[in-house]
Amino acid sequence: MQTFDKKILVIIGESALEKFLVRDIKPFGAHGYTVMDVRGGGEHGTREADWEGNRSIRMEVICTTDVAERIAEHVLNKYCANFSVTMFLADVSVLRPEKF
Amino acid sequence: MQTFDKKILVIIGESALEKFLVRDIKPFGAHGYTVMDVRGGGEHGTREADWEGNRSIRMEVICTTDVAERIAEHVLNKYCANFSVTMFLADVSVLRPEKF
Amino acid sequence: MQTFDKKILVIIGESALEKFLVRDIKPFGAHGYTVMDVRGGGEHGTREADWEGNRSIRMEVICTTDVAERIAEHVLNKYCANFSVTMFLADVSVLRPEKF
Amino acid sequence: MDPVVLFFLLGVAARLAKSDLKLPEALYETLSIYLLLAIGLKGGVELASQPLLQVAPQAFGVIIMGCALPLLAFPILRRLGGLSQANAASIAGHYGSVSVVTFAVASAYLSKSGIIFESYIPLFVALLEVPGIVVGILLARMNQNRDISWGALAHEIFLGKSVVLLGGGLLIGWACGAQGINPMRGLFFDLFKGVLALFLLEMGLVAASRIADLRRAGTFLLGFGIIVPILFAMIGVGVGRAIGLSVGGTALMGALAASASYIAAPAAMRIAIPEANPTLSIGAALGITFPFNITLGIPLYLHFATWLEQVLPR
Amino acid sequence: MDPVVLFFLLGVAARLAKSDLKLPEALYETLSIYLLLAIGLKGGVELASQPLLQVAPQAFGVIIMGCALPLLAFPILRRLGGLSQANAASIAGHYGSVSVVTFAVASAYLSKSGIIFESYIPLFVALLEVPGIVVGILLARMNQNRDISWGALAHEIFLGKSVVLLGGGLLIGWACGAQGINPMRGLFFDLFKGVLALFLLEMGLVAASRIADLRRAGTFLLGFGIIVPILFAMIGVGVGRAIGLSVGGTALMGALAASASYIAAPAAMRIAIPEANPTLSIGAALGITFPFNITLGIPLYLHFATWLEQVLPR
Amino acid sequence: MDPVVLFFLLGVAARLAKSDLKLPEALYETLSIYLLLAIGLKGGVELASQPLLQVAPQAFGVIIMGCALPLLAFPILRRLGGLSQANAASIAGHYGSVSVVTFAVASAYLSKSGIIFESYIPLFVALLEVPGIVVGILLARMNQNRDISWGALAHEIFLGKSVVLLGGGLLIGWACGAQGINPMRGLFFDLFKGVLALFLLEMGLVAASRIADLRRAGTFLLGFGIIVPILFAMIGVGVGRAIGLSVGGTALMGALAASASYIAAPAAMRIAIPEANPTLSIGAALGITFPFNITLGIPLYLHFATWLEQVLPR
Ligand SMILES: Nc1ncnc2c1ncn2[C@@H]1O[C@H](COP(=O)(O)O)[C@@H](O)[C@H]1O
Ligand SMILES: Nc1ncnc2c1ncn2[C@@H]1O[C@H](COP(=O)(O)O)[C@@H](O)[C@H]1O
Ligand SMILES: Nc1ncnc2c1ncn2[C@@H]1O[C@H](COP(=O)(O)O)[C@@H](O)[C@H]1O
Ligand code: NA
Ligand code: NA
Ligand code: NA
Repeated sequence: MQTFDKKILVIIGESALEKFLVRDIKPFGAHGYTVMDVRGGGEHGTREADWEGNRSIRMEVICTTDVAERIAEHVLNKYCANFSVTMFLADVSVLRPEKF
Repeated sequence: MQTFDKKILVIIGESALEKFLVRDIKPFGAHGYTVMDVRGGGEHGTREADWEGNRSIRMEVICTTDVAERIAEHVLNKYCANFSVTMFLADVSVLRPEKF
Repeated sequence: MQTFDKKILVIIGESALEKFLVRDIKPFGAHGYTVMDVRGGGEHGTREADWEGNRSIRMEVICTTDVAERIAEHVLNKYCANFSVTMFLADVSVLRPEKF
Repeated sequence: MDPVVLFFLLGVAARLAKSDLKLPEALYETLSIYLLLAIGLKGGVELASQPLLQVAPQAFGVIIMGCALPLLAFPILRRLGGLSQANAASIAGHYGSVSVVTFAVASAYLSKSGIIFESYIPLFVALLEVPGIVVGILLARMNQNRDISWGALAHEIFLGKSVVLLGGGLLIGWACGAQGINPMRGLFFDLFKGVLALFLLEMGLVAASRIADLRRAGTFLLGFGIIVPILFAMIGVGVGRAIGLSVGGTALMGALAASASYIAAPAAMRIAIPEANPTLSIGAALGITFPFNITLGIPLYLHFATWLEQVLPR
Repeated sequence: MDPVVLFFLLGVAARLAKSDLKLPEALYETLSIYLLLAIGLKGGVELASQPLLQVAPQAFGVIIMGCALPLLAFPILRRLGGLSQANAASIAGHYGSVSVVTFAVASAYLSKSGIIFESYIPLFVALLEVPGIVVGILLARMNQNRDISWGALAHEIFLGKSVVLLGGGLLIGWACGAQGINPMRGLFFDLFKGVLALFLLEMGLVAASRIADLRRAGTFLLGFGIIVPILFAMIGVGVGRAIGLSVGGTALMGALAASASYIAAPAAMRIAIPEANPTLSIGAALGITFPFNITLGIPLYLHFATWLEQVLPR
Repeated sequence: MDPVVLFFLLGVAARLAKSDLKLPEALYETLSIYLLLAIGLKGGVELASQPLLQVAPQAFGVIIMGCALPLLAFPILRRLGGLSQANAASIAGHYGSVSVVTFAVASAYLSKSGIIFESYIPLFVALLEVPGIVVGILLARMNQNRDISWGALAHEIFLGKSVVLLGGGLLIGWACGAQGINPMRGLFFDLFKGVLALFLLEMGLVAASRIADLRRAGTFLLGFGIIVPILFAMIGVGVGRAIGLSVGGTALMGALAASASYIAAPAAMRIAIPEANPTLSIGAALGITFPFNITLGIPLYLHFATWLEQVLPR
């Protein structure tokens, strides 16, 4: 079965960022995204999702390396200074390259 | 620590598919699966999980490359024509190879 | 864009383990973690999250290979004998290496 | 206008204004489970004090109607709408089935207007859910050599959330009667109107986004979603009268016929007719017909019923 | 049969028929939080109007029973069942503790039958939750040189959801009395029966799947899950009578003794006796004993109580 | 002490004792949606029976107060607290706005004490939510050449959950009046006190963890979170009296002025002043001020109001 190499960019951060991330990624060439509600902890303390201000989301975007890196850089510059955000990239392979 | 290479197959799609995917993967040799509720957007528009018909799930199956590819192909042929589905594969390593 | 190689350790298991895992990982040098609620099935049967005793979580920890392996070994020895647990490791790249 | 409808409009307004307001998934789920159970229980309790033999023929007429409606909708969708067989069949199935919440709003409207109706009509709601869906599926499979796995389908249709809860509620209510259910009044009866309002707030949020989807899907369905319910309402009113219901009951039959299912049908159709595009059926049912019915439709259908009563007194 | 039990059967039927019906996790969680709080509050309010000095000795007797029951269950599980020490101890702990919902169904049954009982018995429910679990853990650790971290365990046991909510409710109800709680009646008292019904619907879904698990686990536990509750009920009835409870209260003590914990015990045991297989304990407690108790058990235990009253009048 | 406060303390205790007790996110969300809607509806119903022309000038005075309070808080935070402009402005905004639940507890306290108050005051709650936030944002932007995208901000502020639900409830209640809302009393009015108690249980869990956060953040805010509310309460009492409210209404104005927003403000500030550290504002508002107000503050503010009435009779 033929597969094609893509990148997955995972952004974990405050729920308040969700709508901005959804809005921001498209112009960089992302064709889609998936979001889930999570909880966790890191440098900025634990975020247990026990009330509005304490919720976190995890967004994953499957795209080309180039798009992934440009989105990552954008998020780093625009949000990471003031918001709790964690990002990582990983290699994935897909069956329908045109989709991503 | 010795680790063993496996594949992870991630299938993101409409919640309506969950029970069918759970049923379908076993015969291909998958030993287990994990499902979570997600929301997202893609070619078929945004699925915000705001009512029954609008929910999405994300299933991950850790298995051998061979099993992963056969499941992926099955899903592609059986569901991708009519359902919103996104799939990708990635390399993972595990400690207990017999488990997957 | 410069990226740095790290590992992601994913631990899927019974919800009862969550607080112990959160407690255990720090001493091994993990700087953070992300947890989400999941359901699934494997050798120990299906866990449909339909009541307290039947819930599962999925924890991911981004860290160095060394930390990941030591946590994985710890979990394997301490919990896998008596609890439903699935673990895998994968390669990821991050922008802020000092964070993980 | 009934307050519950204002909650719907609040939801629509909030969504159109892009408010962050969002009801938790679990709440939506809980409210719909509650409404299905409560309506079933109420109907069952009333049914318990009815001679079944008198209700049976009425029920039969109702089922006939449920089978006929999609057969009328299908050609309209196919010919006038130029929709594919799958899409036409799926939409026909949605409109052949019924919306439990539209029924709830209609009953609230009648009660508010002081119009009495046969209190066992929830039985008809339950009976009307399934036939439309089955006929819709048959229309999709028509002249296709692909055969249907009726077992799986029956499962989808009869064991879906709404049939189980509505039917289960009916049975329990019928088995226990008013007195047995009495200790549960506090939850299932006294809170009903408020829960309905809350659910309509959520439905407003949902419906508003569906309209957006639909706009992309062309204008035919916008017309279909308003005109066909009116036509169906006339049929429903006629049937209601034919089976000897009161004016109120007749109006409710009109509202039921005019309503389109958005719980049972979408779930069943997604499995039974996967090649149909759910955006179309849901867009029309939730985005057009549901809002039209609960705001303008229901009063109109009551007019039909009262008019029929005048021109054709018993 | 009490309507609430019909909701349980509806859930069982839906699950066995593989219906898609599924209550949201958050709803299950919410309903159990509500039930624990409401039962606690109710008991506390009643306790406020009791001379504590009269209740104290009864409470003492109740705690003794809670410690004794697992000691009786353990050898049965070990010898007759041939279960490992860990499994036997864990199951003994589940059956030594109590099921709050079984208690609620039992009280509903008595009220429905017009039988009065000591309204402060929820205090005994709270008192009975813990001892069985503690003894179960001790049984698991017996003749093992591995030492127990009692701190962590006490935390698991006393700070678990059910003890905190039931105990907290008792305290608040006791502190505020009937009048203080009055403005909350609407939520905590008037809705109680309906919420119980909804919860039992969910429990039906859950229990049905547990039976499936259990079938794999052999037949001994099927018998154990029915016979031991009956034996325990006799003991409970005896104790109830011994501490001078009314016939109703005595029957409730029987139901409590017969019931097996499915909230406090599973959570605590999973941590304290991880080597025990939860499928066994839960399968028996939820899959066999709970359904048996709320359907056939409770009426039977009331018979025990009335019979004892006759053969041994005060 | 009002029972609802005991629920809060139960939550605090459970959390400090590291209990596993955790209310589902969806329940927290649902309870706050309910409270906002119910308070809005109640106020709207009362407003419907008021001559708006008489309320208008009062409303105007209330809004003035809402704008003034953050201007008073800001220099204290900046000078005495030595906080950054962003943090000082954000916290000032939180304290300029109001806490709907504090208002609910205060009204419950007054009713319990048999003190009447203007029943349309929920209108003032809605009016007080926004101005403080707007002024807070302006304070953050002051002498910064970075310009503000007011469109986006207005959206955040006016279309946030709490404004939409509180305002929407007010409008619906006002439009339908007591009679129209009556069928919904069961849900929105009869359950209110109980739901408030449940929500306070959750708030207790949340507040307890916030204190922990705050401890790391230094001691100034601990003092600020108690002293400033008392000062603001005096101002609120004065304003209440100035606009001619009864003693009860005056006390409520004190409680509103003293309260700090933990729904509307945090959401808006996170977007509008991202450089501000939410741990500080939330830690103070939820961890210090909220607990202080509902336990000691409210009775104190009532004293202020009654004292003012005595020294300065009408
Ligand atoms: N090392 C890590 N591994 C996994 N998730 C992390 C890690 N560090 C932080 N996170 C997640 O990212 C969120 C924000 O991280 P931080 O800004 O470091 O507090 C946390 O609440 C976690 O959910
Ligand atoms: N590029 C992408 N990255 C991550 N998730 C995606 C992507 N495209 C689609 N998805 C997910 O897959 C679902 C179905 O995708 P689609 O069929 O493209 O609408 C969407 O609702 C998203 O949750
Ligand atoms: N092959 C697999 N792929 C993905 N998730 C798995 C797999 N096997 C097990 N799991 C997850 O790990 C949990 C415990 O696994 P087990 O101990 O095998 O029952 C299951 O409930 C699943 O959620
Ligand atoms: Na219809
Ligand atoms: Na027991
Ligand atoms: Na204030």
